[in-house]
Amino acid sequence: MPYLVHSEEDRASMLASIGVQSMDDLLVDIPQSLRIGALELPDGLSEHEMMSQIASLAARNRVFPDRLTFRGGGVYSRFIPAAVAAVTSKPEFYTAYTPYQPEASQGTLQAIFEFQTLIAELTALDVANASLYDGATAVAEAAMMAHIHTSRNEVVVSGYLHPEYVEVLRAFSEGRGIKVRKGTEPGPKTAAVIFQQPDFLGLLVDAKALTESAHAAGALAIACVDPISLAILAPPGEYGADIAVGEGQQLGLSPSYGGPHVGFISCRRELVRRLPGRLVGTAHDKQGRRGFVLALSAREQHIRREKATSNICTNHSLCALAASVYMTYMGPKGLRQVAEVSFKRAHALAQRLAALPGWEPAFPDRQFVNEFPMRVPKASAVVRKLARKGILGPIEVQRWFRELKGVVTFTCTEVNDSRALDELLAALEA
Amino acid sequence: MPYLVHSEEDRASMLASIGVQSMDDLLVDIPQSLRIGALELPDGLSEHEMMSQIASLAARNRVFPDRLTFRGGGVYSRFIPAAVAAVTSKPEFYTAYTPYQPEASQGTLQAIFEFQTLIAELTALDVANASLYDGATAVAEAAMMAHIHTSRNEVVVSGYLHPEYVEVLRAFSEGRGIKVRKGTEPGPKTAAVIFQQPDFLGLLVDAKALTESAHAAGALAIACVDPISLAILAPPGEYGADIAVGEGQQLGLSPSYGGPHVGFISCRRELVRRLPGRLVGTAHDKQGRRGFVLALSAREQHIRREKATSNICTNHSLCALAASVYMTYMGPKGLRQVAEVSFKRAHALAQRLAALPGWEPAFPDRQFVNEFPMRVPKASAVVRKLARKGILGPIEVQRWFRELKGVVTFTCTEVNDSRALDELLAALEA
Amino acid sequence: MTELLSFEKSREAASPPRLPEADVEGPESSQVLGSDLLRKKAPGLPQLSEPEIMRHYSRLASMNYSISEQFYPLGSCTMKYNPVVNEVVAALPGFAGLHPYQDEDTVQGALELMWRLEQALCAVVGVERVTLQPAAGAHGEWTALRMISAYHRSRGDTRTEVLVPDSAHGTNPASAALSGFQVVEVKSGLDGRISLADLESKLSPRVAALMLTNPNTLGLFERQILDIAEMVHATGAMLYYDGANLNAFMGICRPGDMGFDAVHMNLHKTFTTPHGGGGPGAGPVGVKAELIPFLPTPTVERTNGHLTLDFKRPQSIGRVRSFYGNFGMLVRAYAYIVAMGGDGLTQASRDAVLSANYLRKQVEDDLEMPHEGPCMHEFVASAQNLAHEGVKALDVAKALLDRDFYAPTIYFPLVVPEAIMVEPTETESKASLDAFAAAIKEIVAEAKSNPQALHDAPQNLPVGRLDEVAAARRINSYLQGQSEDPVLRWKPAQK
Amino acid sequence: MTELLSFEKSREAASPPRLPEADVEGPESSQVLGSDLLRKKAPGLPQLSEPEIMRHYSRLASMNYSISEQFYPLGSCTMKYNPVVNEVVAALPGFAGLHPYQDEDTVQGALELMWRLEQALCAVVGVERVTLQPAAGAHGEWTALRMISAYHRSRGDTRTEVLVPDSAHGTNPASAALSGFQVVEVKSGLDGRISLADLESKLSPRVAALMLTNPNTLGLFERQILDIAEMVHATGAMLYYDGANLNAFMGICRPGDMGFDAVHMNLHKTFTTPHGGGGPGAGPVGVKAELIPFLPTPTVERTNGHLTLDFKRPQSIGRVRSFYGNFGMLVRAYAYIVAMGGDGLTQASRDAVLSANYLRKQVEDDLEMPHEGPCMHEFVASAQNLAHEGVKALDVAKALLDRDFYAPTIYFPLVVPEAIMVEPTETESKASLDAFAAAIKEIVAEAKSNPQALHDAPQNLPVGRLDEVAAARRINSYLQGQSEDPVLRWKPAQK
Ligand SMILES: Cc1ncc(COP(=O)(O)O)c(C=O)c1O
Ligand SMILES: Cc1ncc(COP(=O)(O)O)c(C=O)c1O
Repeated sequence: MPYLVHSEEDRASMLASIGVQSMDDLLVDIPQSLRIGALELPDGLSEHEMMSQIASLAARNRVFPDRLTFRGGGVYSRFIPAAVAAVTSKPEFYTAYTPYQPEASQGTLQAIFEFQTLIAELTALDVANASLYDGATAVAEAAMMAHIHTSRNEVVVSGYLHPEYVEVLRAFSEGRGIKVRKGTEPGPKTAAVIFQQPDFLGLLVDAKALTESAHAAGALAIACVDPISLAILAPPGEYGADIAVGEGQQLGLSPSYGGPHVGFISCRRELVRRLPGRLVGTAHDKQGRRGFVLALSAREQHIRREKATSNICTNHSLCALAASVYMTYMGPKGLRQVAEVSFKRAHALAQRLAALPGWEPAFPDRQFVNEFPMRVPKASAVVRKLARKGILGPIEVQRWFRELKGVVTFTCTEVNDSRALDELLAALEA
Repeated sequence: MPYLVHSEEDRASMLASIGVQSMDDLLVDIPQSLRIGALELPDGLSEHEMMSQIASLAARNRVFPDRLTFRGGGVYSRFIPAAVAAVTSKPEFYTAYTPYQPEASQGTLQAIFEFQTLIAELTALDVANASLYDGATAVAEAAMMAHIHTSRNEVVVSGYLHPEYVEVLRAFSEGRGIKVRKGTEPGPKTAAVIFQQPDFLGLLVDAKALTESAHAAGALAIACVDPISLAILAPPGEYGADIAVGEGQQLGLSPSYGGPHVGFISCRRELVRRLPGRLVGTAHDKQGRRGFVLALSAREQHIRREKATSNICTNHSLCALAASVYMTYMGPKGLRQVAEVSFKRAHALAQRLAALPGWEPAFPDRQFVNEFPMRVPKASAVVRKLARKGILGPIEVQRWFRELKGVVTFTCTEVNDSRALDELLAALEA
Repeated sequence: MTELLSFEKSREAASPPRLPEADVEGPESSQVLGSDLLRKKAPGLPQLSEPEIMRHYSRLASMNYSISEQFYPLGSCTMKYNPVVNEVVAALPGFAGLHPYQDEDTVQGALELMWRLEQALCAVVGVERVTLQPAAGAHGEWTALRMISAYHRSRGDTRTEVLVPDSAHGTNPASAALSGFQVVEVKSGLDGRISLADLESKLSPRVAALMLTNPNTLGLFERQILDIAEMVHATGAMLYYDGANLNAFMGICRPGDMGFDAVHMNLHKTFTTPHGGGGPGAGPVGVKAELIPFLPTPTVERTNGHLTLDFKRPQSIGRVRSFYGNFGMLVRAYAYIVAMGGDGLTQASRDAVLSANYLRKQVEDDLEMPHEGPCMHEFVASAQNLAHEGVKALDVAKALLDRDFYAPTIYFPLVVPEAIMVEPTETESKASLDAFAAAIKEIVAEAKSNPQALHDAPQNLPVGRLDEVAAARRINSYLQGQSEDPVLRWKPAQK
Repeated sequence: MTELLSFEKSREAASPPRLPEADVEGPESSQVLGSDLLRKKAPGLPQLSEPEIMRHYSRLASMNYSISEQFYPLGSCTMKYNPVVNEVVAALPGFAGLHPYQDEDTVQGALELMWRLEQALCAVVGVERVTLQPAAGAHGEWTALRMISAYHRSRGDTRTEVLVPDSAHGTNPASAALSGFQVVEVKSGLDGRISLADLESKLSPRVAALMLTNPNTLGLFERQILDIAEMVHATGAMLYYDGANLNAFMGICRPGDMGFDAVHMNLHKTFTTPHGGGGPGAGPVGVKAELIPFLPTPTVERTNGHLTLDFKRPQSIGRVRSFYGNFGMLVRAYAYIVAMGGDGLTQASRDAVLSANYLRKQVEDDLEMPHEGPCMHEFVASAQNLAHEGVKALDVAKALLDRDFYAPTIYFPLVVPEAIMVEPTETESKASLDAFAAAIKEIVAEAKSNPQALHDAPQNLPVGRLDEVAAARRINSYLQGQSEDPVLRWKPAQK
């Protein structure tokens, strides 16, 4: 059978050296009443047949070409250098476990240490952790940090934070008995003000003002950021936010129907002890050689148990590795070019769309980077029409925000070349 | 620029430490009259743009699904275990050079040693080499071996040897002044009788008789074999052939429009010194540890120069590695099953095709394994019709053999499932 | 061999990668955005060329031990062979290229796969529905506890405690705490099983659930699981199954039949999705009927062949992450299940148990075996017999690294002093188990003959034993503002 | 760490892989074929499970040095970075899935790529047509010589000799001999260039061609190449260019302009297709007008956008291999050229020359430099200065291996005693060149202080220096029937 190693001979000789007659002698502790005859599953298949069966499922999905994908909402089509998969497909990385034995895991540990540094640099904060599951849980974990740090029981969500992030935040908060309030005005009970920059609609918020009002109320400011936009936009550290979180999918990860992606979190020095999850730091051996180890584990579940800062154990290391390769490939200049190209194309597109009869910017006086909301006639019809033309059109945000009837958000990145924009316009005008 | 490492700063400092002003000082030996302004090539592209440009070329090719590919003629669609690419895509294998430094190349050397053993076992001969370019050049190299060994100047090609192999054999032979004669009767000048089992049409020849007649004439017998058929068919060693050669594409290599594939060659002990190309053998270090080294290099061009057994230097190691993984994955039982399934399906198909009006076996009294010739009405029309239905139909062999007007060869392997056979028949009956 | 940090190799003047130009008329960000919106100081990402980057990561990779090259008997982690074909399957454009907000009609294949995977997992653990949303085991534990508390609340029954055995994994109490429960510890008896007497004494109407893994973290099957279930249910509490040890009995018995009401599974353990040096994994949660209303949204529903995502679930605990789970990992796990089939999964568990008992037998004279066998898929030994030579479990672990084996889990479970927790899995050959046993014998012999050699291990790795205490001290002085070296990140010297 | 052979791990009883069943009515081979057609004894392939196989090859891989992890300054081999994206491009189903006998209309993209690659190579080396058929450099050499001899024959001119410099690579004389020519050696002068006097003396109406590489294998540009060309052409002979050293001057000058009539290129050197531990490569041959009629069949032709394969070439030398060349490697090389562009290729050669001269400078006080610089893309040093310590080039090479560098080419070219031939290529950073230079200094110092240490190198690799002489002796006794151990393959002990 596939992936099994023992031959019947091996099994017999192993039973013999254990000194038992049969497998049943090894399963004696399992009450007979619990034994099942067999699993209600079909027998296994050859690799060839398995592949064709699953490939036929893949074939039942419709894949829109990157260049004709104008849909974002938290997951974006971007150019991914081949270097990323070339690294993450190395079995030495992807078939290792969490690096419990540092001397035999220096590759993983150093890679994580570099990821922590990259995120800290990108967000301009002091320390980042080894990764979290995704952007949504990162927001929730940040809220937990604020709750513990301030011992206050409310978090204020300002503006259009990704609706799914809000849902996850609520689920986490309920457990800890934290109140999630939408609004802008923090009060004396407020542990943190949480905002997204740019927000779910692509709009830029006044991060500085929000941060100051949070601080004025003795609350922390938690900024949920788009990592690529940070090549252009002021990073949380520059406007004084205490914690930065975000979704790292754009840093070299494929959409993959929503996962696995990677959440990141970084914070000011004062909050480091509250960070959830793994942290890697430098250490030295007897000969003074530098190496890397899991650090500050006293925060974590395997030591602290119910008093841990979080329950997270397995995180998203390999996705963080992908993000590290991506950021290292781009460097500051490359990342900036990716951001600027996306910015320029999105603004060009916005202008051309606004010229369509009946189309208008949904928030004319608000700025954006490369995702933006338009108010359009017959939104659903527009999206369906584009799909027929092989274009993955904008998102109808009314699904989440009743007040935004007829509003759709378009996204543009470096993969939507100018011909792709023309095709989109042609399809809309047709 | 992509793949370049030096920054302008690096370049300046390197020039400085060399002690020259500019690059031109390093190019002084090149006559000015030879200098060109620039290459007549477009400037480079980003990886993203390069990929889309080349992907659009790939998109201009039509790929027929494996299961609907019934075309063979030397290149076959077979199930390739994922293990093959997982091994050959390891940079430690694919970015190494020919293992000139054995201590730092044990991975490549042991893999080749295993390949040599696998081929020797498969062909039931004493020793195999590290690989050759392809089946065609393998036939030619074998002929050169026979020529040198017997100091005779003629080779006899019996039956339907792959026409392209014959062409290559002629090109090689011309250089050495060897006569290539088609026929079955070796004479006193004959260095070797060369036959293919099964032959280009898929037909089985009487390898034993051909071998004996060759030996009777003091010539060598060279068998060109299909490696997978050897799970069923008597191997060259069993019927006394002196040299076995063949094309290894079926052992885990994709069709890839004809290459790279891999040629193999094995021979009896007496001929080992005549073998072309690399040979790997065992050796030991001071501590008595076993290792692997390039052996018998005294035969080769880098030592023997014009007296070498061949001019081959770079061979097809990585393809040989793929073949080794494939054969090791299959093992004797797996290889046999692949061969038997192909045999059974091909015979089932032959029977069903023979039932079509006007269709008949081209050689009713000849046996085959999984490729077979049919005589059909309007051959070209049949092939075109199948193509319209998305099926890659048989080969019209008339292209090479005028006498075989209306004859086409079908191939069946483990990837042509029974539904695929039904689809083929349906398309033909339609 | 060690490797500089990418940051240490970076050169200001290095040219950036070639990237597409905008090739449209449009403004620069600086022309549109106000200065307080704009970044002042560019992020200090490294500046390297592609060849340097690939060399860098290739060298880092070579500094790792991994299942691909080493026996990796890390107890409780089920480090079994990761089928290479699953990587190919997950990378199919038909899966990897899907946007999570595509319309349902364009992702029927993906939804069908999720639905089939749910069915298969139901069959393996004996539950009625499974949510594929949780990203890992701990996430699944917490998700299940959220459902359990919602269930109790829905019945106007407020329960504040969760029982956790002393042998439980740290994520259990942490997950319980994170969902607002007080954690009450239940003791293990001398036979390594949970003490029914102690359980009895801790059970009360305040108890929402008992979290249990079976076989427990000592690798021992909880013989009295049916009695335990009865006791727990009798008080109106629920029984939660930590699926980390599911590899012990697929096709032999099922948590659902044992009385567990909620079950998490680690697809990155039992179902071979690669662990990636610390994730991503996937921690689906299966539930019995009473808990179905509380499943996270959306669920995947199938009505005569057509698949939909059901968001309208009034009693749902809501979302536990964005989108639908770690889809790429779900694809791999499903591919594994299809290839193995019911017959293969059953044989896998039988072989896992066989290998563990075989290896246990090989080393039982060399290390202490605190509990009687047979074990299930793993066993916990103790290095206490080496105490008077001053040799600890840690020394044994490092000595194993020097012999080209990864180390077992050590110092867990906490109930066994100097614990060495060994899980061979079904995908290690007898030859490799024998080699490991031989290494243990050699090390135990060395403990007697030359203990210092063990304290000095490892010698054959890029670095020797690293001083974590000194590291912690340096971190503290940074956190207390006494030093500017964060230790947890690189900083340019000049800074 | 060493690794057993797959054959040594094999177990008779191991179960074979799951494979498709025939699922059709049909006969077994044994029911149809006569017994003398059937195999009697099954081939002795190893019997292992997939996890064992993957472990096996993963461990073998880790025993290799490769460009991906080590500086690989193997002179004459141009071991530059192999772009990872090229592996992706070559694996596109639209290329990898093509059958060579598909009708031309269904492979227009493939033919277009071959045509564009031909155009690009023509532009780089300055010729009129290129055949992409040859599988490697030596194959290309031989193909070119076949064309040259056909050319002479077509003019009723039978020429029997080919001139080859004493510094030439072994494949040059071998290829000449294989195409039926007598090889006449031309001496190099003291300046490392070909001696015009000696060339003069060897030229005659019998000479069909002079084979030359430029820069020559000493890394020196043949300053008098134009005079050489004139001399050669004056006698009616042709000038052949061995393109192994093309990396020295792309975009700077062109062999065609130097007077070469035929040019082979190693795509696995200059154009970054990976060398695969010994191939596959690709050795296209470019020719001037006079040789076009003799190109191998088929050629790729393009008439207003439509591409065809031209098989009707009456004067062609025929086929040199099956199908159309190592297509997969052609795709990679084309991807490299498109990404680099004319500007990139030019800078690549300039950097290659810069790096060679820089590294030469760093080690010129440590090793002997038999010839004056500047060099082009590589340089040849000599270890003769270490002779009186009894240290040879081989010792230096092995000592480099211990320091995590692959070794330069040694003992080639033959004209330099104790030759150490170093080709850094443009894709190694200054830091890595400096590290290599430091290692050389350290080794040279050790040669003086402790030569034995160098004789004992390597120490840090899976095996120490292997005794090739003893191996050769064992092979001989096998070939002479005095032993049954073939040495060149594994055989079961019992046999
Ligand atoms: C017994 C047990 N429970 C829970 C977990 C947590 O699973 P994860 O790491 O996937 O969050 C683990 C993982 O090590 C475990 O061994
Ligand atoms: C100078 C020179 N010529 C010819 C060759 C032969 O090329 P190939 O190995 O591709 O046959 C080489 C390869 O090492 C070489 O260095």
